[in-house]
Amino acid sequence: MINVGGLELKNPVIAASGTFGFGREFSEYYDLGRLGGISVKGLTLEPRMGNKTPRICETPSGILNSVGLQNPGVHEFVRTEIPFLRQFDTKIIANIAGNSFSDYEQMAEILNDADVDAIELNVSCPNVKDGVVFGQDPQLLEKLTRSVKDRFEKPLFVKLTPNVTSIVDTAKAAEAGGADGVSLINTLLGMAIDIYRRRPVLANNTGGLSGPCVKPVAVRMVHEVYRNVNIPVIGMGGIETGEDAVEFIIAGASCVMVGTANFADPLACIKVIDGIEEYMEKMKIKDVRELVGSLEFN
Amino acid sequence: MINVGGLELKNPVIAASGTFGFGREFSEYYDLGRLGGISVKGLTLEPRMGNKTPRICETPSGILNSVGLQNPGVHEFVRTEIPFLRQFDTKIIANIAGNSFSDYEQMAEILNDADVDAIELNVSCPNVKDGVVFGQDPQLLEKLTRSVKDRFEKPLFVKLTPNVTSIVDTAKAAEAGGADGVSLINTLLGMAIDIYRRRPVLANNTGGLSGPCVKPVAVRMVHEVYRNVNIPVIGMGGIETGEDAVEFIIAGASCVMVGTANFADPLACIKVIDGIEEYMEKMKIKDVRELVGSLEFN
Amino acid sequence: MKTNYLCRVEELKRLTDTIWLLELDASNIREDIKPGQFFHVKCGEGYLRRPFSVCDFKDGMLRIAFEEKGRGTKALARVKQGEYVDVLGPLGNGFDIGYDRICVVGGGIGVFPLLYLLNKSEGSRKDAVLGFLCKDKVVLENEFENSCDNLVIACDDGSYGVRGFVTTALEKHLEKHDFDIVYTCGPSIMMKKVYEICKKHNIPCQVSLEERMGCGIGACLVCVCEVKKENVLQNKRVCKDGPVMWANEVYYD
Amino acid sequence: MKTNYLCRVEELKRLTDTIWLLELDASNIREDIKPGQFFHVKCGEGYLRRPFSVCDFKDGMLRIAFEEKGRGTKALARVKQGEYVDVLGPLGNGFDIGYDRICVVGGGIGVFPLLYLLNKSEGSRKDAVLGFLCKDKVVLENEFENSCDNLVIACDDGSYGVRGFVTTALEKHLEKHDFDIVYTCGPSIMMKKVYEICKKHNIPCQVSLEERMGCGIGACLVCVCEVKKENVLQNKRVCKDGPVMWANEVYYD
Ligand SMILES: Cc1cc2nc3c(=O)[nH]c(=O)nc-3n(C[C@H](O)[C@H](O)[C@H](O)COP(=O)(O)OP(=O)(O)OC[C@H]3O[C@@H](n4cnc5c(N)ncnc54)[C@H](O)[C@@H]3O)c2cc1C
Ligand SMILES: Cc1cc2nc3c(=O)[nH]c(=O)nc-3n(C[C@H](O)[C@H](O)[C@H](O)COP(=O)(O)OP(=O)(O)OC[C@H]3O[C@@H](n4cnc5c(N)ncnc54)[C@H](O)[C@@H]3O)c2cc1C
Ligand SMILES: Cc1cc2nc3c(=O)[nH]c(=O)nc-3n(C[C@H](O)[C@H](O)[C@H](O)COP(=O)(O)O)c2cc1C
Ligand SMILES: Cc1cc2nc3c(=O)[nH]c(=O)nc-3n(C[C@H](O)[C@H](O)[C@H](O)COP(=O)(O)O)c2cc1C
Ligand code: FES
Ligand code: FES
Repeated sequence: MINVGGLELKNPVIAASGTFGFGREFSEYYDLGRLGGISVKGLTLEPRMGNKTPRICETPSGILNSVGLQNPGVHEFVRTEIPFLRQFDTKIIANIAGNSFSDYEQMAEILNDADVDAIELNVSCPNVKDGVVFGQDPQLLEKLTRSVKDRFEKPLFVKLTPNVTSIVDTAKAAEAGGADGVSLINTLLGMAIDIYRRRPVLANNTGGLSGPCVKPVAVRMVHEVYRNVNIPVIGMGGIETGEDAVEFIIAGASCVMVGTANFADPLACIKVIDGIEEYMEKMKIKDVRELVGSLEFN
Repeated sequence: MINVGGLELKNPVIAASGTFGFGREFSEYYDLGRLGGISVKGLTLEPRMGNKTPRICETPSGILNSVGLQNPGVHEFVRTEIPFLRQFDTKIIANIAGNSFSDYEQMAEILNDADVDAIELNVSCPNVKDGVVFGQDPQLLEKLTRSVKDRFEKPLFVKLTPNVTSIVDTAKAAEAGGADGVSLINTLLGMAIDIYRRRPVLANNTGGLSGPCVKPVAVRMVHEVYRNVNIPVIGMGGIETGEDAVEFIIAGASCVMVGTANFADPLACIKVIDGIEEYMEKMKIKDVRELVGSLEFN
Repeated sequence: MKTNYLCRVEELKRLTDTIWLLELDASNIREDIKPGQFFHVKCGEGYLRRPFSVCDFKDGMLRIAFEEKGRGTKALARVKQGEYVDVLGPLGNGFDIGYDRICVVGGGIGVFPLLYLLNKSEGSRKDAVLGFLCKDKVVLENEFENSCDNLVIACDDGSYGVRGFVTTALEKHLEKHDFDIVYTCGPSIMMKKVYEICKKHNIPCQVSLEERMGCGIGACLVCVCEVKKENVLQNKRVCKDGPVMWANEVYYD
Repeated sequence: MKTNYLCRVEELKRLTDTIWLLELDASNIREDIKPGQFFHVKCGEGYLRRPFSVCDFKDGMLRIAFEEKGRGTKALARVKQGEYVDVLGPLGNGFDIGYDRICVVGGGIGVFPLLYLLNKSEGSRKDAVLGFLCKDKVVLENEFENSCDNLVIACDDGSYGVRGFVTTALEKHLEKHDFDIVYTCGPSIMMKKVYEICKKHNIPCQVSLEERMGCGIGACLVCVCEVKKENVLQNKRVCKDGPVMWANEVYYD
């Protein structure tokens, strides 16, 4: 068992939010009980239809997406998705997004009364009132984290955006606000243009970059944050194999999330779990916790 | 001819700094006079040996590098490299880096008396005194830009780092400081770990990410900056083909730079020039200037 | 449990300058494959899989016809006999079969899933109205000839079959023949027109949609289309709830 | 003007479990190819080219021997006869030839450039001392046999040839024979030892270095090594100023 900020995981691999729905489709491919946990599709207070299509675009070694938080709303999640997920012996992490303090606070209260194991705070959305993105402003982020923490008793993770000058600053803000851990990275803001139509490929114009292309940036950020905060770090960004996961763990991640890789291979999470095991056997490492943050600089 | 902030280019393709040396090696592959311009290897006031090796590491669709500004110093550049480059009918852009205002100012004065066509200010280095990176602090950047502009009469471009929360803020700072244009993006800070040695692959631990993997981020930033400043934008980041270059131009770049692609193909710049021509013929566009910033949002 | 499959390439045939027919040994696929379903195929180049409809499936041999367009299909057009292709599927909801008199209407590369549909349909009358840009683009004519009772081919430029759009040919065809259902696949603008023609003739119509996909299995929500059911607008996933939909729900007014 | 070349694959032979010999039709390469020079090769997978020494070049046939290790070499080990490989070169500075009595000392995959060096050398005595981990790793024995006057093979584990490190074998060899130059290529620690042995015997020594490369042509400065010339420490580019260097300049003290 790995303890990540109070959340007990059977292994260090969690399905990343937005790439795994509520697990239903993947449950046709393997027993979801094999996963450390599932971070569900980003939830909002009210149901959302999301953005127009195309919502995806392939890029060199990655993708841009702009789903726009299509989801059935937190109430429907509690009503129909939690009971489904509870059939499996895995942890349920509710990924929540809002445009105001009040959005987040209400969701935290609803989820506090619901059967989830943790909250992951998606702070890549702009605060409608201030216009700034919550995750890009340390002060705002600290306040937001605290007010969610005050309303939710179980572990709270803050998911950091990489679109900042210093991710250490926002990680520290989350820590100061009482977060039990930080998860990173969310997607990098990007754009692709159809040069024959002279318009962005995505209907939403810009989108979030993910997949192997972002891995070097993600590993660097995970390590920076690991060195500078005292709460656990959940690492992600381009993980496809056990080796990739081990890279994040050595950099400082207590556990990892697997996102875009699920698209190319529905069994990706399982392969990552098995790959970590193989590495540990080969290297004669008994406990994955020995690896966490074991990086030494040259 | 394309006028980019006072610099007249025969075509919109410039070799990017640090990937092209001082042109000597590539002159064995084609006539450098075919290029719009050459941004030379980053110069410092004194010669520098650079970092230890390994200085490069392959990543998905890109590379990490940490050359560490190995260069013969600005004096040697003036003495031996300018005369060499002047044999070719192309523009010489001196890319300069420093750790203090004084470094930059002295180089600007030396180059003002030398036969270069423009300066490109590399501001990704930390200011030794303040510890912050020049290019991440708009106020510092504006001041630096102004003090170089005061000492250098020809066009001055500021090369922006993508490792910021808002590249519009630093672009505006460069504009306010008197820059004749901005070039972007420099490399994204990243890291790769050798999981069998549990050490970073690069001797310098972290490095700069470049190549096709960064293109979506670069295109997005070029467009953001184009919309928000009134000086020309020089676009780069992962350009390999004429189509890639056109994507940047439609996003708002007046001209482009080709960097890492020179490694995989020494003729990359020529192929980009030809590829832009082909696109223009196919689309019946007479003048590349019609394309600049012609993007329409969905 | 579902999984992806590695299927051996038996043959890769060039049908036109840009269209290829890939024949895979799919005897390891135990699931039933319904007309209108698709496979999500790893193409060597490119990070994402590419969706392709089942063009035919018989005796363990899976046929996929595809157009060489971008990165992925260019790589797929280079696979060699004996190599293995990683396919995920069969995916999605297929066509509703069991109608007696059916007519399939296809445009361009939209004709592919209609061949398997005809092969799996057992009604008293099976007609096909297919449209192509020009003679050089006509594909699988013999196969369609063998799989239906009445084949009409239209070419926009009149270089083969009847001159004009497939929708014009369909209008003429429906004046003379009656059907219990029309199935259509092709460019969106064509399918919409087909639906309008069907509406005029009071024939139910199913369409097979295209949308860019991520996972292909219903989890990521990148492939949605808006449909109107009982007057409520909702997002349906082309990969899981489709690709086949009822035309009146897609082209609601 | 220099350029890259597309060379047809004539054959790809497996030499050991991990070592391959690639034979390319390089008749389109007009430049002279010197021993010790290398080609920078596109490998299908991977963004950067990979550097490989010339193992042999004769009658327009370029031979490259390589070990299958990571992404790039794995892809290269899958090329098929008749396909084309994109090679850039010949690059770098080769070995100084023209000495009368020469000895080449190679370790593992470091032996490859030494074969071509022997083939292009015309002195009165050409010896080769080659070291491998074990019998299964011994490669190109016949070729070396044919190309030199005296071949000593050492295996670390004694499973073939003389037992022990190649450097021990060299020490013994130098006790009995005198040479005008020693050329060496292999792991850095081995080459350093070879140099020290040569120093003791007062024989000039050239080494062929390895370093991760970007451009391969001297422009990007990622492949540097420190050398000491006339007491001044300076960075030399392995790709352009090397890969062959004078051992005393690399292993300065
Ligand atoms: C359900 C379904 C069934 C299909 N069946 C067939 C078929 O039987 N034969 C056939 O030739 N084509 C079919 N297509 C279209 C086919 O998927 C695309 O032509 C193909 O994905 C293009 O890939 P590429 O690498 O050549 O293009 P690229 O432009 O390199 O592709 C880039 C990305 O865009 C996606 N994309 C590009 N065009 C389309 C498109 N028209 N539809 C969906 N995604 C697209 C790709 O999948 C990829 O993710 C089908 C599409 C769908 C959705
Ligand atoms: C001048 C020179 C000549 C060489 N000649 C030969 C030869 O004849 N036969 C042979 O088997 N090998 C030779 N090598 C080593 C060979 O280049 C590497 O084994 C190869 O690049 C590994 O590529 P990969 O894709 O398998 O490994 P990966 O680990 O996937 O490569 C990742 C990156 O690291 C670089 N890299 C990895 N190992 C090395 C290395 N040892 N040296 C330089 N770069 C490396 C790769 O080029 C690539 O850029 C030579 C190296 C140099 C510098
Ligand atoms: C299609 C898609 C949808 C996503 N939706 C969410 C979301 O709702 N909430 C969230 O916090 N992150 C979301 N993400 C980000 C991922 O959880 C993850 O942080 C990111 O993709 C980097 O990891 P990866 O490279 O493994 O995909 C989404 C990513 C993708 C590709
Ligand atoms: C090996 C290497 C060295 C570089 N050195 C410099 C430099 O000295 N000065 C500078 O401004 N940018 C430098 N760059 C950044 C490039 O000029 C360019 O901004 C970046 O690589 C993105 O473009 P690309 O993806 O086309 O390479 C360097 C890049 C590489 C790969
Ligand atoms: S492609 Fe993922 S839901 Fe349809
Ligand atoms: S690899 Fe670029 S200088 Fe040697």
